[in-house]
Amino acid sequence: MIRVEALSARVGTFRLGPASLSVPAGSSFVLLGPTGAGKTLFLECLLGLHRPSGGRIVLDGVDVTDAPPEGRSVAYLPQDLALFPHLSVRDNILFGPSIRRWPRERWQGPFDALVERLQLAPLLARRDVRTLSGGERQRVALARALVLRPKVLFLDEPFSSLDALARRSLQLSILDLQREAGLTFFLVTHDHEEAFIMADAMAVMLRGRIEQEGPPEAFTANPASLMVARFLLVQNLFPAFFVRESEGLWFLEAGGVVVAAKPKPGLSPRPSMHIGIRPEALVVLRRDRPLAPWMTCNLLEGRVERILNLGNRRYARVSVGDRGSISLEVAVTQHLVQDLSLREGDAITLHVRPESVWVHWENGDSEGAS
Amino acid sequence: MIRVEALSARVGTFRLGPASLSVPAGSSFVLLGPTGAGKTLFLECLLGLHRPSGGRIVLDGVDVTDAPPEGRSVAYLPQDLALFPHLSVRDNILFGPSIRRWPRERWQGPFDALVERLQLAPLLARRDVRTLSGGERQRVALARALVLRPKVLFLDEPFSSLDALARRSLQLSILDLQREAGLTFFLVTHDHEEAFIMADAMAVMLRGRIEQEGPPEAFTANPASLMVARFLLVQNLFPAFFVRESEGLWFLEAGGVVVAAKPKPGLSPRPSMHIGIRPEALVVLRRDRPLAPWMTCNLLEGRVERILNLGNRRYARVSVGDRGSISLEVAVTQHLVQDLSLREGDAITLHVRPESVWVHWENGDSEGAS
Amino acid sequence: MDGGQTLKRGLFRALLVAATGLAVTVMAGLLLSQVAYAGLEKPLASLLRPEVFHALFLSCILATAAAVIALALAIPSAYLLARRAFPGRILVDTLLDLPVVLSPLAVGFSLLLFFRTAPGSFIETHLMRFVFEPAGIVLAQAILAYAVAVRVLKTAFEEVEPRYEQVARLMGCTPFMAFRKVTLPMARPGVVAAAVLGWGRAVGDFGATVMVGGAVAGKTETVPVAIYLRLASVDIAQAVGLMLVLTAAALAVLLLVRLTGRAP
Amino acid sequence: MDGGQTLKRGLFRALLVAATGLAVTVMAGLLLSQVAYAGLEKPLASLLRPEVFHALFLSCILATAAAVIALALAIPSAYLLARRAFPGRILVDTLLDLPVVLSPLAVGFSLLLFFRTAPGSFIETHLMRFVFEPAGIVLAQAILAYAVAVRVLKTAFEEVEPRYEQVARLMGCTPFMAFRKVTLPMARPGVVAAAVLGWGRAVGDFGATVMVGGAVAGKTETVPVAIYLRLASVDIAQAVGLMLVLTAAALAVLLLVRLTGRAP
Repeated sequence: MIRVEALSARVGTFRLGPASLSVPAGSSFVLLGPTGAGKTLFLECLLGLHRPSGGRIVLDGVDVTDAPPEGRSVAYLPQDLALFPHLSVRDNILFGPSIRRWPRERWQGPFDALVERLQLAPLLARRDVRTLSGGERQRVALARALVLRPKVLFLDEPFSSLDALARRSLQLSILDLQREAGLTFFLVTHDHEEAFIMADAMAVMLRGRIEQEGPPEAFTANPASLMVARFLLVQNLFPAFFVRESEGLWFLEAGGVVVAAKPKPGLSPRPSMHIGIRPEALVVLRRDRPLAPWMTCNLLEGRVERILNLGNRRYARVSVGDRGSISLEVAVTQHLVQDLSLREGDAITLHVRPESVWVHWENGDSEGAS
Repeated sequence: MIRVEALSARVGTFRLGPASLSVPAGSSFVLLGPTGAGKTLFLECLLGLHRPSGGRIVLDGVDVTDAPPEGRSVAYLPQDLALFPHLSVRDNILFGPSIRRWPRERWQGPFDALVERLQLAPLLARRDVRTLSGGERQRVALARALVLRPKVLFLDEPFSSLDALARRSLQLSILDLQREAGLTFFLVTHDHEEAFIMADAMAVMLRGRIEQEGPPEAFTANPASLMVARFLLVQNLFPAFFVRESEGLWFLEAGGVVVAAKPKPGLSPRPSMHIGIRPEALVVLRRDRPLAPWMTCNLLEGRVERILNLGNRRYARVSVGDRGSISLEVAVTQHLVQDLSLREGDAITLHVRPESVWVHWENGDSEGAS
Repeated sequence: MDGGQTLKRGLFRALLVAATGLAVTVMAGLLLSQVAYAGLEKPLASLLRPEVFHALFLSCILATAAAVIALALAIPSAYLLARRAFPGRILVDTLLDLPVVLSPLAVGFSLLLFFRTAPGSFIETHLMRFVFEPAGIVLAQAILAYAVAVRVLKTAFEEVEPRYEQVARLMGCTPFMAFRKVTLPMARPGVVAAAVLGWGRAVGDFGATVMVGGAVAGKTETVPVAIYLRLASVDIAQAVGLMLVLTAAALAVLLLVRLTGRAP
Repeated sequence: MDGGQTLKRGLFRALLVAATGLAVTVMAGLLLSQVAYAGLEKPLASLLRPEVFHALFLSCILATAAAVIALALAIPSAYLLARRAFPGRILVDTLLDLPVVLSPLAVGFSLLLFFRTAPGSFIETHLMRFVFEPAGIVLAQAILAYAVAVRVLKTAFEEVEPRYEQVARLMGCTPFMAFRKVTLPMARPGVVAAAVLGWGRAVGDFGATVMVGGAVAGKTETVPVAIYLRLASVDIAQAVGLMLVLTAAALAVLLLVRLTGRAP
């Protein structure tokens, strides 16, 4: 549906690409990256708002690399929504059909369906779109984009102005709409959670390059490089030394702690590497229950430094290794904290499966501390 | 340290208060509320930037209600930081001492300590503060505020421009600094997680009024009103009917499901109420393990509708009750999903402790759907 | 906080208020002086005389023509400057601003000189006469009005986020349609302000008008020129009457611009 | 996309470029005409004559004095308008903008009338003479410069977020110190622009100057007045020489304003 081949562009001294990716029809694709990674520039190339310096863009089988924006038949939901302030809600939604001089019978069907689906009936008569609430504006902008029945919808951080709770419910209802209508989504965001919620497949862009592309699970299981790992995780990443290999496992030492890891196929050991463990991958063992049969290694003795309550979840910061040389962040549940009466200072045992330990070389290029 | 008595103010048609609260010296206090609740106006009254229409403000034992900002001896870290663009990094930090004509021996000590503590040495010579990165700017603004050795620091959403990962580490290191220096923090935010991380005590402000004040745990255990509950939680809040009371528990029915709850003392049952359950308070029972002795009620049979992967945590949406009339969001761990091979469509049993079920009257005033 | 600080704070506020009060007094004094010297009755009565009426009529016609021409050129060039990057844009921008800071007298004199050069006198003799003609006044005033209009319009177009046009393009608009259906209506207060301020600049001009048009009674005698001529012939009541009209026009311009929501 | 659309897109761009090109040609034509008619040599040589030099000197002195007075009043009143809410602010704001849209001729004439009223003639006879004196020209030009300066300064002060002053106050500044240490330095490009544009407005003025100062050779003969007088005596080379000076001043003003980062 969307195929990008070796696309490159530049603005000032910033260079984008060459970047390639492909998005199948009817799926939801997320481009994730930090501010300044070039995501919006990439999107503007796809939309025809910026002229790429090289490469090809194919939409729905048609090469549109040099087509103007109005020749691409795609819809676009920008971050600021850009509802036209001089038009009423109804005229905003019908802007596309009126520009294209569509007869009423052509737009009435999709219009009525969207009004019902997005509960827009009470808003239609509003003269000034600036009086709408944040969520209402989102729905009007969505209807305006979808009334032309596009095959692809490009979204540029469309939820970032909403607060956390409203954002979640809109994300889910838009995803339902996408699945019902068989739309192709291309969403750009810097928000990790949003990426994981919305993506059938995703790509991480760092410094103008696509560093990894695949299903969301691949990113938690196995970041493609240390750079991607650092972008996904600030805690629990440590330099480590290779110790030995046995039974398909590598044993690495970090701060006096030896951790077993199952390396990705094709990676060969080097003396100096990095390991990473997601807070979610660490389990606190309960002394009242027997060890599960697979827990033959990676039993880490530690001490609780601090318990962080984030309201909807908790983290324990646990120091392990010689003189607590390594500080691990561990996701814990309210029940666990209650049942074990976990407090700061308690001694606990952690476990992590070898296949959940990331192993990376230090990249060749000079990376900052993320 | 900070005592506010029946403070009221207005801007246009918006009315703030009367609001009272008190913050002990050396603690970290968070004022949490949605955009437009009046948090910033409240802060501006405390700082002397807005004249209150009534009430008293006492800082460190002195009534400062009518004092100008420069007569309050407090420090302020605004959302946009407001570093002076016409001054170098060093001159920004030393702005306060130079205005007050402090002799060098008075500021040199705190200055050197802050430069070391906040790792500012490499930045001091920078001429243009606009070339600093987001995190660097935060540190410079913090040093500028603290070099005057204030007793109280007011922070207005100071981390909202940082991305999620950088924000967390700055939050924790600022909290360390606060504890070391024995500073009093007064932080205003709309971010739930930030509030829970930073607060020794917090207050929730809605529509210009302080609706609840207390330690963070009190907010997860027991929101003071349905309005606060709706602000803290959009999912898992349902209208319910009172059925009966027995052994100190109330039994309430929502969508065909009967749930036992331990009501707050002093609340008397009404026919029409609301119940709320935090996603974190729901446990998925493992069929391979015996029921814990306390699990005598609130065993809810349901079916998994969807599993949401947010990257660093997961939620299951589970429908329970007659024909799945109620949809509950449940926090699940990666391990649970793996161990039970949980999939969409699976039948599962949930449990929630009666003391973790919130019970509220419908408030007297006409609330919107939050 | 000690008493010295309170005093200083009071002094600062007093200074601000005093400076503003003095300026307001001067401006209000200007307005009142117009009435104080000759009263209202005689000056207003003088406006009914046919030669005065002719000056008013001529001023209106010429200024309106100048404003229309200025706007027709200023809209496209302001849009080009606001939206498109091209080599030499800063040079063009500076050149178009020139008449704002150039003395109107110098603008008029330059035009006069132009019509004495070879291409200028070709136009004069074969196409259309400008020197000492109403057409010349329109040209001079259009240049002054254009410079004002292009500045206001450029700001107005820049204030419309390009995002709106981009969204319109993705819904099927050509660049021209996106301009006509989105940017132009969104910048409407700016367009009105540009027209009104340009007209005001044209109608009040004396320097450029008197240079190009001369002071030919009944032919190139706009209101400012008429004031000058009446004053030279010591007909103060008529001069005051005409000035009241100019002042009323200026106040109307200010009012219109403020009503359309864009301070000049 | 069909060929018709491509054609339309081309036409739109052509229209934009054509309008801008025409405007640029006219402005450039104005500049070139100044040299084309009389060449450069004679006009520049004429600048060395003592009476011309005197006009230049007088213009500089008077415009500089006017700009200084205007700025001294405009800074406090612009700050007051930008920062403080007070009843009648819109009225004051409108009144202070009046000289921008009012014809300079009307400004000068109003001043003339003021000095014929009772308080005006008291000032004239007992304090200081203004009519047909350099002091009157300074007053008239200061009013014109003030109106330009107050607009530019108000925008400049408004662009400095009040947050900066608030932070400064919380670090111990009184309102005046916060203004002097934070707002004024941050608005410096605006202050420079206001000074330069005000000076430009004063130095190029003809209408107000000739009204209040008359055209007394050697006494109230500023450069624009001198151009007018030379032209009346058909000394075109000298008039062109003086106009070149005015044009150079205008270009310098544009350049200075752009260098300080604030388009006029």
